[in-house]
Amino acid sequence: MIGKTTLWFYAVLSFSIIVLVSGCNKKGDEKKVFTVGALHPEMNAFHAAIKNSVDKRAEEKGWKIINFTAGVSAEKQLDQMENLIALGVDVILVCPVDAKSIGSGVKKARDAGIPVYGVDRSTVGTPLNMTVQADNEMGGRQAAEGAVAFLKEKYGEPKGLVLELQGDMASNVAQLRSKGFNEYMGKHPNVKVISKPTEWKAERFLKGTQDVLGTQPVDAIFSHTDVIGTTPILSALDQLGKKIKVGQKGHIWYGAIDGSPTGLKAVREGWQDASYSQPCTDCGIVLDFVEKETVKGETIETGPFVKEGALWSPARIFKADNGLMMLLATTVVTKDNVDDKRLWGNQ
Amino acid sequence: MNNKVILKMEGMCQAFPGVQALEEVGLEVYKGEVLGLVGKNGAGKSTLVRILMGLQTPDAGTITIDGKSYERMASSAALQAGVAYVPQIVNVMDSLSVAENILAGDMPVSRLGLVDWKEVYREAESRLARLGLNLDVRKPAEGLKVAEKTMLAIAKALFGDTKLIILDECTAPLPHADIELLFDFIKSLEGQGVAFIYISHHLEEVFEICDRVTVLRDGLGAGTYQVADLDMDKLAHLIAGEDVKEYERFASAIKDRPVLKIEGLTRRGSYEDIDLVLHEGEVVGLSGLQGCGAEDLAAGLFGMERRGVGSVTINGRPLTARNPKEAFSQGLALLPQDRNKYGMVGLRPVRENVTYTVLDRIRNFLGVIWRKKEESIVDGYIESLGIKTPSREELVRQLSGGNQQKVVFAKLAAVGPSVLVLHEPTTGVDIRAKQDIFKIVDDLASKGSAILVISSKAREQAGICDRVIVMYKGRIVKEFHKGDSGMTPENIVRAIEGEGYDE
Amino acid sequence: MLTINACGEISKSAMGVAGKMNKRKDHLNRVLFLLLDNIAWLLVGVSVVVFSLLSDRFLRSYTLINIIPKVVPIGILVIGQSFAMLTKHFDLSSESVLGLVAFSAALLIASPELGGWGTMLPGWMVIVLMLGAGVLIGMLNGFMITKLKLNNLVYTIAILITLRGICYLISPSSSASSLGEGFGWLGGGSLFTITVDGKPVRVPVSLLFFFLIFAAAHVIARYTRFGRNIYAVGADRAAAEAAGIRSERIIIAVYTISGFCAALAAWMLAGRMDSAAMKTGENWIFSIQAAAIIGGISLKGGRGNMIGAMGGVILWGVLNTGLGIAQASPWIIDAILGGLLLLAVLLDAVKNRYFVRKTLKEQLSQSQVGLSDNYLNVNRSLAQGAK
Amino acid sequence: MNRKRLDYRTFVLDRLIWFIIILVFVFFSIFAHQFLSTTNMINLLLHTSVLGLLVLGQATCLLSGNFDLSAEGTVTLLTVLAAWLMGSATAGAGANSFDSGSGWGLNPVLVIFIIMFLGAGIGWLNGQMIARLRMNNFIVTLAMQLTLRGLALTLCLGRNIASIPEVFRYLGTGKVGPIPVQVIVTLLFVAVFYYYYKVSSFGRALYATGGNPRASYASGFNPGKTVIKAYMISGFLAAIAGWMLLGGVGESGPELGVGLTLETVAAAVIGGIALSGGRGTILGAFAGVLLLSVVGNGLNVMDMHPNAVRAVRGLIILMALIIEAQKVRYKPKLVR
Repeated sequence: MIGKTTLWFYAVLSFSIIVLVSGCNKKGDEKKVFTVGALHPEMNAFHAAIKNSVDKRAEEKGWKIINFTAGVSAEKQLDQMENLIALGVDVILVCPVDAKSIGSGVKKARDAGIPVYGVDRSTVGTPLNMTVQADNEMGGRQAAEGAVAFLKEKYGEPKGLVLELQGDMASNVAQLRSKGFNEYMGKHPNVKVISKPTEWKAERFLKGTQDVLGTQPVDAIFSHTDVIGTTPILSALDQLGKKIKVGQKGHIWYGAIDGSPTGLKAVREGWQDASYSQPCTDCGIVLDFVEKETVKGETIETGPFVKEGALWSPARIFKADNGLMMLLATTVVTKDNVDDKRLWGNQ
Repeated sequence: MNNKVILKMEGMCQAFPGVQALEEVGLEVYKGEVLGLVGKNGAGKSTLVRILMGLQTPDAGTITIDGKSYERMASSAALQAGVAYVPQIVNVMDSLSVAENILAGDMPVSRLGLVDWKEVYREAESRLARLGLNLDVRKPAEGLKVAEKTMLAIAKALFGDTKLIILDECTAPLPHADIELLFDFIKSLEGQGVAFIYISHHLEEVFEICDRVTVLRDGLGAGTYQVADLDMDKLAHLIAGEDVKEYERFASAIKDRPVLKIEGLTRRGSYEDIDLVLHEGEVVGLSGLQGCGAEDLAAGLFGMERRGVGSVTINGRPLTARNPKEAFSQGLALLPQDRNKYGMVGLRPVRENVTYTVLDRIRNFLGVIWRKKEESIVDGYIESLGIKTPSREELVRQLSGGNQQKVVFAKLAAVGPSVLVLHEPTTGVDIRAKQDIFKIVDDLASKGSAILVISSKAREQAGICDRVIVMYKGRIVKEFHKGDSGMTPENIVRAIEGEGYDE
Repeated sequence: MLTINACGEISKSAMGVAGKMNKRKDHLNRVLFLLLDNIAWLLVGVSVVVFSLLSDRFLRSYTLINIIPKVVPIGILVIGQSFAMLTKHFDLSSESVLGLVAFSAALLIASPELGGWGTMLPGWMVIVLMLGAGVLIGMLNGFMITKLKLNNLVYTIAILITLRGICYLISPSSSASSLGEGFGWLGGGSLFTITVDGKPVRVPVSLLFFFLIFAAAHVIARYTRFGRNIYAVGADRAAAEAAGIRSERIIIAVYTISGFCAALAAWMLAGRMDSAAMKTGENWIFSIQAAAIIGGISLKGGRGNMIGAMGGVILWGVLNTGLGIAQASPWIIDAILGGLLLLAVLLDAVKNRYFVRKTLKEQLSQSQVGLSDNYLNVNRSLAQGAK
Repeated sequence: MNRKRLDYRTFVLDRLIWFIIILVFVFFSIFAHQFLSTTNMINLLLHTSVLGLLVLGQATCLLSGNFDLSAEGTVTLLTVLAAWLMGSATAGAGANSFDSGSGWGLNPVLVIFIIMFLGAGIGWLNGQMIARLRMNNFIVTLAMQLTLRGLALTLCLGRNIASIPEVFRYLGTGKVGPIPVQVIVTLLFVAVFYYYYKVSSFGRALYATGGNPRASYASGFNPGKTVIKAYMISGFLAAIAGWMLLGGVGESGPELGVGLTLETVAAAVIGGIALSGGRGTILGAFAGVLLLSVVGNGLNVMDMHPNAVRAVRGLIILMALIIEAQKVRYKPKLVR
């Protein structure tokens, strides 16, 4: 019920707000620093590594950086995109939760005159200025090659049962990893692949492994991530009595993408056959291209991109339907090269 | 007065588990008259009205309103037929304004189909003005006093075409001046052809306002009379009834040792200056109208509510219980009136219900209950109280009313209380079980407990009590002793109605 | 003024003094209640002040204009939820209704490359289908709850899980985007562009729509018979039925409105995001409840109004944007919002208890028992009886 | 009249959930390959363990007439806290440090005691707000869940902490013969609680409070205290469930435990615990968990898409709810 007193109440309230608004807007702009806004989907070790690498490069260049983490919610990420626009950043780096849903946010940033770059993951349907990401398809293919080699050795020919534990299929990273893996497996019709989505959740890695291995004779496991996946998968194998070291009889092949510290540890200890290390500590290289394109106004050439001494080199830059794309090669990590200091999991 | 029949109810029957609430009851109301409907608590008045308003479906009987007969009523049909009901406990929509409470369900709308608030307030004000009331119709109803809420409900009943208004004990919360106001108002409406059914315990009011009176007794009709042909004694006699034989207690084992002593106990707003002594083996009745303070006294003693100022001792030790648990340990037990609400946990078996009060005595240090001990206690009571149950594991709500009451008795008796307060122990209990219950009371008294029976059923009181004390408006106004010639049901009823108490 | 007073003639002078005191106290109470009832708007004011002090970026036109469009879908869900809560019911399923409706609409419109089914229906047809589906689901909920006498909380939880499951089930891919200008105009389009400090700022359609729909909700709640019946059912269902209001119908209608609101919110959200995913709307229900409760919609039913609920929604938006711009961690935002919800429930409980105590006190003070004049009378009558 | 037939029907109605479980079980053993294998049976029991412990707490609260939606928040916070306390490396130790623990490396046994204590403490807080301040139990525990999750995220910075000592993990990974320790522990808890609520005075108080709080007060119980105790039990069990979960998974994360609450409520309701309080048994609630697990595991083994599993589970909960509601309305008619 609105009485007279209530109306007065609203009147006073709105008046004071108006006074405040007019009072505050007079603040002058302080000295301008080039500001980068970065949108992360979540903050596990992998994304923290990416964030650190971007932070480091920005610091080197003397730029300011604002980080937001979306908690795996596409809607929240859109809100945060708007917040970055409101904060008046000069460039936005995004690692989308959902490759398609981020489109409207990207358009809004464009409208406000802010260029958008992709880091680690890209968009679908809406082009970005440029994306720097690991070659996820390559990672998936490398894993498939590893698994097939194992099966060949075991049975003499490529046949058997492989469990693929997928990430969140809303992210284009998981899609690409799955694509690379299954395309290669498609060439070996005798290998049957069972896919279980996990949405990057530890509990579901555990249950998926338990349920499938409890009932079917699985020969190999491929996990989309060893950041979250390795511990629960090994735990499940342990409970099933199937946790056997590499090279021993009855071992189930296990390979995973990312090359996280946990993954490298498992490789070192002989539980994991291979990890496909992503160059996430070098994703910050995107800022070099930002400087080149946005600050200096130069164009970026397509073609191979070589950097001496880097594990991911040579990378390739090409024009994709979602803007310029730079793919960094993934590194196959086995027991032989697991102690390489250049791997991000060892840094 | 014209003789057009507005309402006719014939052969109404209604049974509840264990009780026949109504049996072949009939009723007629003429246009422009006030019909009194009187009877003791549980005589079936409220049930009859609930059936009429479509809040309950009768087992048999027909209702005819204005020549149109109904097998069963729906509440909306009753409203449409022009029957309005002002209940004993007024349901008020607390968060809504006074005006909305009056007009709910039938808000005036403007031509756009939107609620016209100006019209709402105007209409509400005019209805209140017809009652001679001047409330702020824009204020929420939750701030209203109880009396105001009642007036509000009456104002709500004043539809433009209401033919019959049922007033159910509506004067109970009203102060005297407002009762006058209400009566004036009823008389003026009566002149306009509106009929009333007036339910009340206050016999004076019946004589003051009613044209005819229908008496109900234990679910049976006890006839309809012209008020002019009756006097107070006759009516009280009709209400109390004679044909049903009440339990009569002969031997009493009163010892001269006082068990419960109450001195000058006062709780503002509930009771005042209560002095009461209960002796070992004595059964004392406490009677009064609803709201006279007797219930509050029971709740206060038991620690369910604040007790107020004054001294209370049991066996010489002061009663300090602040909650039921402490009351049990200090030797006081209460049988609550509303069995379903306060007495028993219907979803649990008899065994558990009986031992709720004595769990402390039959469990080990881990809280595990000795099953053997428990079963022996329960079996003992099932036998000694004659509880009719298939087994001790039967859920209490499956039992009949009388047996439920016996279970509650068993629960209290298990404590071994020095003082047992019984609040309407025979509500919803059939006649056979009633006799059993009185026998239990008798036994407990002869074993040395002091028993206080709070009830407005005068005949029962006269039958089983050694003394009957009557409260009126929070004070003790009269005391009857067994053996005195004055201790008759009729005299008790009169004292309950407040005879001899003048303001 | 002829009010009912128990004291009668004798204590009239005493009443005068007490009356004055009561009046002052009454005034204080009114101010207190005004504050409690409008706590959401008060907090909006406070947080605006705080955020403008924390960050000079807060009071910019871009920020301010975009506060509300962010919470439009939540706001519409809050309307539906508020109607349900006014009748003392919950509709916890609305986030899943939103998710399912939005996602299936997106699947119907989007091209197969962008995650759709490939039907590529025209936008207007999908909008009609969406709203129809929302109404149907809501009506079904209402029927199940009233006719089968199901517990509304658990029933809507079960529906929440089921619809979300269906959402996951129907997906060829996890999201679909590019739904077309026409479809997205209401949720994501702009009315006109204003220029502030040389920069163009778009004014979104949804900003206007937000106020329009809350105005409509307010009119329904306050100015229609139906709206008042909702309040009556929530305040006291028995009393409402005694007044001839058919409570079951009202409850079914309320769930239908809630379903419709969910579908409308789905349209707005899909338009704003220009896409929908199978996770769209997941875990929103807490924010919706919180916004409604902070907005003064009581859990006890029949209390609260749409203006207050709007305040709750705007507070939600201001906090989200403000804390975001102040670069608070999203986890701290969650914790703050949870704390705020607790505060709101506490206030709700305090308000309800306060009313109970107040009426009790008044009952006592107006009772006839315990007043000295009565005391004299009784003594006299006893004396007479003794004679 | 036909007493024998009535008895037969009530017998079935009272044990409906078990009949449904048997039916579903038979269905899967026919149609799901390898469903009856030993490993899968153990898997099935594994799935019931964490949820089973949580449902004990939820059932306790529901029996007292209140919801506890905060249990999953308690699980999330306590698992993160436990991992954090036991973590030996700090977040700042290396740029990409994986173990963002406290750096204290507390003794696992001590940590177990700490989380149990905190679990009960959170329950106590819930109980105080609900019983003393009379706040709405549903919203209070909901808000508590939000707050606890916020705290968990703030504490772990969104990261997974994987260095869980073996001692701590024993509950989640250990085995006695072929049977996992967690299954034994859960079944033990279920048995103890079932028995204890049946024979103890606390059980009486719980059922009486839920069945009729006023009457329980008038019979000498203290409903407020009973409610507080129920929440403390729920919190305590959530702590143990968290310990078990963390042990089994082997790493803590902000999403550990999310979504368990709805399942516990659903399981309890399916198992015959009335939301109005005072009706149902612990064994029934556990049967509800069993049904959910059998269905989940069976569909998984049948290689149905996980998304379909979700939808089917929702439908089963809905069906069970409707059956339950109709049963309550139908049964009195039989008895009369």
